[in-house]
Amino acid sequence: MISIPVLLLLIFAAGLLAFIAHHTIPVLRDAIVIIAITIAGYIVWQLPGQTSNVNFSIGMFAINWGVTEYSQLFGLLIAVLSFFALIYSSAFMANKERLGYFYMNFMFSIGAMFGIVYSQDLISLFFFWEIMTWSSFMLTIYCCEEAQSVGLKYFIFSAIGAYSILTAIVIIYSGLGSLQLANIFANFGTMSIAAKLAVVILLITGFGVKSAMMPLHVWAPDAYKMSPAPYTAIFSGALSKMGIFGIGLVLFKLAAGQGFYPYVQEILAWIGALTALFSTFYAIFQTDAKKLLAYSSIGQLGYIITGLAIGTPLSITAALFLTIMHGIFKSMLFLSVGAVYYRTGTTNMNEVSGLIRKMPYTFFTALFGIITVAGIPPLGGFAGKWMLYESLIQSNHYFLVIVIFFASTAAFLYLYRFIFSMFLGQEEKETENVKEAPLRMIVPMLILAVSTLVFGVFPGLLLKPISGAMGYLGNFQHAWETSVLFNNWGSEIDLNTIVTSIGGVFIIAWILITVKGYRKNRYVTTKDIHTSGEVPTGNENLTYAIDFYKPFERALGSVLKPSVDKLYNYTGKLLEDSFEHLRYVYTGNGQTYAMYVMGFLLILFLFSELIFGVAL
Amino acid sequence: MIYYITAILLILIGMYAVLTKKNIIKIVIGLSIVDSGVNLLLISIGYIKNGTAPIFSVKGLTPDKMVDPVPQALVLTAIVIGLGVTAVALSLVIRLYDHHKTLNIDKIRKLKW
Amino acid sequence: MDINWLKVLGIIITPIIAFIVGVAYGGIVRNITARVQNRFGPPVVQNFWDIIKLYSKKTTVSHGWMHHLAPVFAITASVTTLYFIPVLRDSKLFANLSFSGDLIFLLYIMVFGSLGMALGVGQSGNPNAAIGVSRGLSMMVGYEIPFVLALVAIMIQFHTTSLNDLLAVQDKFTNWIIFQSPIAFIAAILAFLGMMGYAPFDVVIAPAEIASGPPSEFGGKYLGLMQTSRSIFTFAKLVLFTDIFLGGAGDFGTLIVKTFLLYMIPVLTGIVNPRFRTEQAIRFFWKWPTVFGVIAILAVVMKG
Amino acid sequence: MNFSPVHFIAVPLFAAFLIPIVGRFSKEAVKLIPGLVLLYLSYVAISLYPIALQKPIVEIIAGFKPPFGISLYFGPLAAFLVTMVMLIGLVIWLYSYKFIIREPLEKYYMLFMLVIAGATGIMITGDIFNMFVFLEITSIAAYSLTAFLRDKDGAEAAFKYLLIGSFSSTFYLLAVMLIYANTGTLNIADIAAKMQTVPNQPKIFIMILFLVGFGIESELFPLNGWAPDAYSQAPSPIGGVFGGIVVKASTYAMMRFAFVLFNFHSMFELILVLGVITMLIAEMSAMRQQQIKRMLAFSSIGQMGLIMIAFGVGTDASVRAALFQVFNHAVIKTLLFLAAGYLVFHSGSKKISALDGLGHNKPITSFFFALGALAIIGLPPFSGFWSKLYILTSVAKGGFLASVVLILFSGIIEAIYYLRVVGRLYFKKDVSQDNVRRTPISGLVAMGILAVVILYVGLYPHQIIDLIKPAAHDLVDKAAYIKYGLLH
Repeated sequence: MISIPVLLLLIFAAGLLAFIAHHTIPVLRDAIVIIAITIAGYIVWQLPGQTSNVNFSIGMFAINWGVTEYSQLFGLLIAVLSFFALIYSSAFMANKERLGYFYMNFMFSIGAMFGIVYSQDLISLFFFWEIMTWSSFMLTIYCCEEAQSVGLKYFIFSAIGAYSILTAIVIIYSGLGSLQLANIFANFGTMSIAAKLAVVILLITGFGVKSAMMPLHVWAPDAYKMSPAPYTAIFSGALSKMGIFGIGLVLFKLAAGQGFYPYVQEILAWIGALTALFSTFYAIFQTDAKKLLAYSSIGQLGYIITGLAIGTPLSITAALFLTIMHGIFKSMLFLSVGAVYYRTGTTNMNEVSGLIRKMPYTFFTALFGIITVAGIPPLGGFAGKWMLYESLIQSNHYFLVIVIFFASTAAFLYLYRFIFSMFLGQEEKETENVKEAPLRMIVPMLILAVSTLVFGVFPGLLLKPISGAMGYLGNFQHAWETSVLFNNWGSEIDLNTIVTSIGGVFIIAWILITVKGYRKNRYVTTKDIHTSGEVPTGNENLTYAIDFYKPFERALGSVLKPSVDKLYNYTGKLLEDSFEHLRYVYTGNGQTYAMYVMGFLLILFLFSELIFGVAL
Repeated sequence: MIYYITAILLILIGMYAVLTKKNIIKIVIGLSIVDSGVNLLLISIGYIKNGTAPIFSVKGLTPDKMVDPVPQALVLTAIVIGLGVTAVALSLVIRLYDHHKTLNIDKIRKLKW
Repeated sequence: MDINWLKVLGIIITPIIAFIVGVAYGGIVRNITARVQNRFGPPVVQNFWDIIKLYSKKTTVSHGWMHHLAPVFAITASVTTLYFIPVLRDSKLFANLSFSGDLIFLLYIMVFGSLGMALGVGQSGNPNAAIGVSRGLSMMVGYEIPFVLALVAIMIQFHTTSLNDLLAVQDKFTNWIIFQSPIAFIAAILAFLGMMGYAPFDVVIAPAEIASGPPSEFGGKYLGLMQTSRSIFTFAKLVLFTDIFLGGAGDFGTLIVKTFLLYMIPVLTGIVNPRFRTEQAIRFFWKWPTVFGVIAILAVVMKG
Repeated sequence: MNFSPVHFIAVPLFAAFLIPIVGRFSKEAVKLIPGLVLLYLSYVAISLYPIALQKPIVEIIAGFKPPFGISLYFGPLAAFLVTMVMLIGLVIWLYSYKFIIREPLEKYYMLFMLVIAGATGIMITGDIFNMFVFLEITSIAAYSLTAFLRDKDGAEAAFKYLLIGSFSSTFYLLAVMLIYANTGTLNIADIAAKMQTVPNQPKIFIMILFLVGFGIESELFPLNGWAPDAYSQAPSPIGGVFGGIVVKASTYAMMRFAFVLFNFHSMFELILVLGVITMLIAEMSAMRQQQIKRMLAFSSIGQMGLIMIAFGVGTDASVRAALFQVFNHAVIKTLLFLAAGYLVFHSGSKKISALDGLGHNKPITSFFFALGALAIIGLPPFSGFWSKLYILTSVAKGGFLASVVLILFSGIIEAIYYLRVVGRLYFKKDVSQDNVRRTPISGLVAMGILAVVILYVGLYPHQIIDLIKPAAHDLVDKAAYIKYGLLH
């Protein structure tokens, strides 16, 4: 019973069943999806050893599903994140309306993602790609009326992406006559150089849309903001990785070895780096926590793209490691924002503050999240960042590493703002009665949080499957040990030592400071503070959250002024207006139409030599 | 030859009416004229000067003296159809006049773009 | 499990030495500042008494557990940073853990403390503290750029990311990196000014303006621990720069001389300068220091 | 039982005669007769299908063997299209059962029957003049149906349709005449056999006349001025009839002639270019339409452009793709028109802006509309995806990459305007006051059938492709057509 069709069937059937159950026996709804995803997780885990490829054909297309080490890496990520997100959503979404719709689309997009990673031919890949697109679209517009225009933007960009992919598929098909990945990878070199370049560019564009690569990212912040938190976790954590999945395949299975490969690498690496830099800048000035995280997501994906594009074993390891880590920490962060939203009803960072004492576990998750994002040891983000920098420096991308480092440092700004505005700062009256989120939300968050520590200390746990995936991608090898990382110049970092020393000092200092003069300390409220001699009254709002980084904004000057979003809107409007003029050919006058007909006939007669090669 | 020229002239006259006259009744008339022209053209194909009906039992009638009967059959059908179309057209004209109180085709263009 | 007792010893005494030297430097700096401003400063040991006094004070209020942990984060960062820097060259005792990490790790662990502190002061709810953090983080983005540019220039020049390897390169006076790549040094030292937080880059704490900013809600043992951490951290940074640019030091005498001279750069700059606004500071770092950094890298690349 | 393709023409024609008479006695019978006829014909079509697959059925009328008498050619292609027409017809009848409440009912159903008879006649006749007759039957019935609602706009649309339609029939008749003058026969297969001997000049002349004549009916730009008006003003189910039956019949005729009679390379290229232009202009025009049915009309034209592109490529694979799209478009566009019919009915206005929030009030109808929209955009797992994919691959294989890009570009436009409507249905505040009237069961069942077909074909596309393969072969293989058509 362990095979890919069973897996897909299970997920899609669970989606449908959940939809039906919602309208008949609502109790079963959550149980169905959670049981399904659990079984699916087991199946995914067992897949590599169990199955040979599944072959059948639809029409004239041969369909082939199979497991590779590369797809397994993503498959596991999807399964794990979905599992946690679904458990979380069983509490988060409780009592919301249209849950049948929600769970159905949720499951469909999970199933579609499995389909994408296990597809061994382009037709089924595209098929699932589209299902993923529309199911995620459905969830983007799920929440409210305002989400509609957001959804439309998402859909337009997805359509552009999907059609780029489709065009590439079609070019490949017309060139090679086969859409089996194995055949394509083997024979790609035989196509003409223009076709190859077109395919690579189109595919990267297509996959780039989903991974929010600039300048194709404009849909992401709003779409992430509008989708319900458990789904946002998947959206950013797993779904965006499908773009990475595709870009990886394109780069190493198609582009590698072609004459233009170095240029593609260089350009893509810079796109990734600039994506990281600018999205970080944008993230700094957001007021909505989810939008902030969305921009952060875009930035992190930028690192990953850069890592893939560099194409050295170490950089690919870094990229794939960051892929997994990003999946984990971004889900954590979105889930914790979701928990705040669940209790306070807002994700606006200017509206809530001082939640740390009300929601300590959520804070803890967010804290681990931001430390991981920042790449500060000892949590998991560090290993990825370290490998990325080392690989960039050692492959002579000096300025790239500066840009990346710049982005990464600037990331501290928004990360601090994120956690400060929501959890720290003044406790306010409005949030007085806020309680910690329910257990079913806390537990998934905490498990993910702890996992970042585990992967921070033992990155080898992840590097094992990653090196398998790299083997599939092109025989890339990079030495690693369970908790020791090496760079190409012979340096190494021993994460065990690092973590032991950090942990040791931390714990000793903690004990010292706690034991010293220990007694029952009186907790003072956040109003009871040193304010240069003035005693604040209870009504004064002392929160410093609005325009938190005004000085930084001033320092950046007009860098952020030009907006791609506006450009797109403008272009869109311009196009639509021109369409508007075009349709005036339909004047409404029957006689005019008749003249068109006669005119057309005359043209055909008069220019028949030109058109048909025969003069009349 | 004269038949061909006449027929083509009829078609052109009809087209001219359809394309330039603003009154929809005139347009319908134009359509009828085109129809007639086409029918005339059609029947001219089978026509043979001094020919007669292709009745094989008539003695001494050679095929080169026979008028091709097929175009005639076709024309009969075409005339009937043309009549039908004209009838529908005229009923529509009545309807249009009822609603718009005008027969000027330039004024009857509520549906556009 | 066999324990490397030498390492244990190093781990224990290094922070202590760093603490003593750091605090002493602090006292000396206060004196020098006073002299420049034409007054007598406090005794050199005053800082020790201050810290001891702070430790002995009772703390009865709590601002919450993140606030409680802030100094812990700070001290963890400074001590760990110290552990991963070879204090003396070719010394088994003071190499500590420097073989387990490299420059990039150091760059990151140095942030650890700031982040922890920022979180702690955030919980206190003091707006001045938050303003200070906002300024501090913004400025960090400013000075990290030239600093990293300089480091990258050096890393690619010597094909290593390891401090020990850099030390090994600077085996004699003429091989000091300050002479081998002076432009990188200029970029780094300008960034260093920002890192140390003396004027004109002291907008973060700006005592008269935002009541010392981030530390304003700390007192007693917390402030004591913070001061300790600050002293250790100052020393760690000085040693780091010495190791990178000035060939490290074979013995404590040399180390003291080199670090002290290095320390005087920001101190003396600070005494004679007014304060930059945050955006001015950031702009400053993104102007000349960054240009120097880029030139440094280009120089290395050109050289091949 | 021994069926004959003649039934497809004779039975609905007879029913059309019968209906006004029966109407004097019973309105219910008027409603039932078309359904019975269509059910019967569906049965006939399905039972004839396997026979036609083995060898085309050539039915001789009145005992004259081809090429002399009129013969019917019921090959795999005709079987495929006729079955499709019967399916669409049946669904539209089911829908009309409760939807058409305006008198005169018997006229509506009579005209409906005439359209069915005419369209199937076009598809199965083997005689070029006979085709003219069926073309005219279809057209006249279609003009009248356009004006069926007796309103101001209906008459206007019908008149435009008639005006342009007359051009179509005139050109067609002229072409028939020229063919007869040049080959002396009216049997298509016979003409095809003799066409090689005809010199190029008259051949091109004839071809241009055919192209323009059928181009008008197949909504090619710039010949399609009538289409948006007619679609939008006819009763909603008739929109489905136009999109699914009438237009498809003339497209069939155009393609049959293109492949069998001419086979000029440049003609296919011209069709391809016209297809691209048609598609682009139509989709762009649809973008900012105010009325939902007018938007659907432009979308229909755009889809026809797409079909023409695929035909224009002219390879076996592309013809398959085109036929697949013909089928899908017929099904999906009918569903859209049917759903739009009730949406307009419930909102009380033809405007798109009046549809706000209907998704909450009329969930099932709105769902069908949304499903149709997603399907026509070409999203998997709906049927539209596969045909679009086939078209794209075959067009690319033909070497027309620019067309691929343009198809996808217009696909994006299409997605935008459809989603705008769907968005309005679901994500605006409910403004309609219509809480009393429900969509009748028959309408829902009709739409449900189409929805099921869309999903089924989307999930099991190979089933329909198995039917399309012989159909496409039937269209492309000129020699076989001549051979069977002349009973050799």
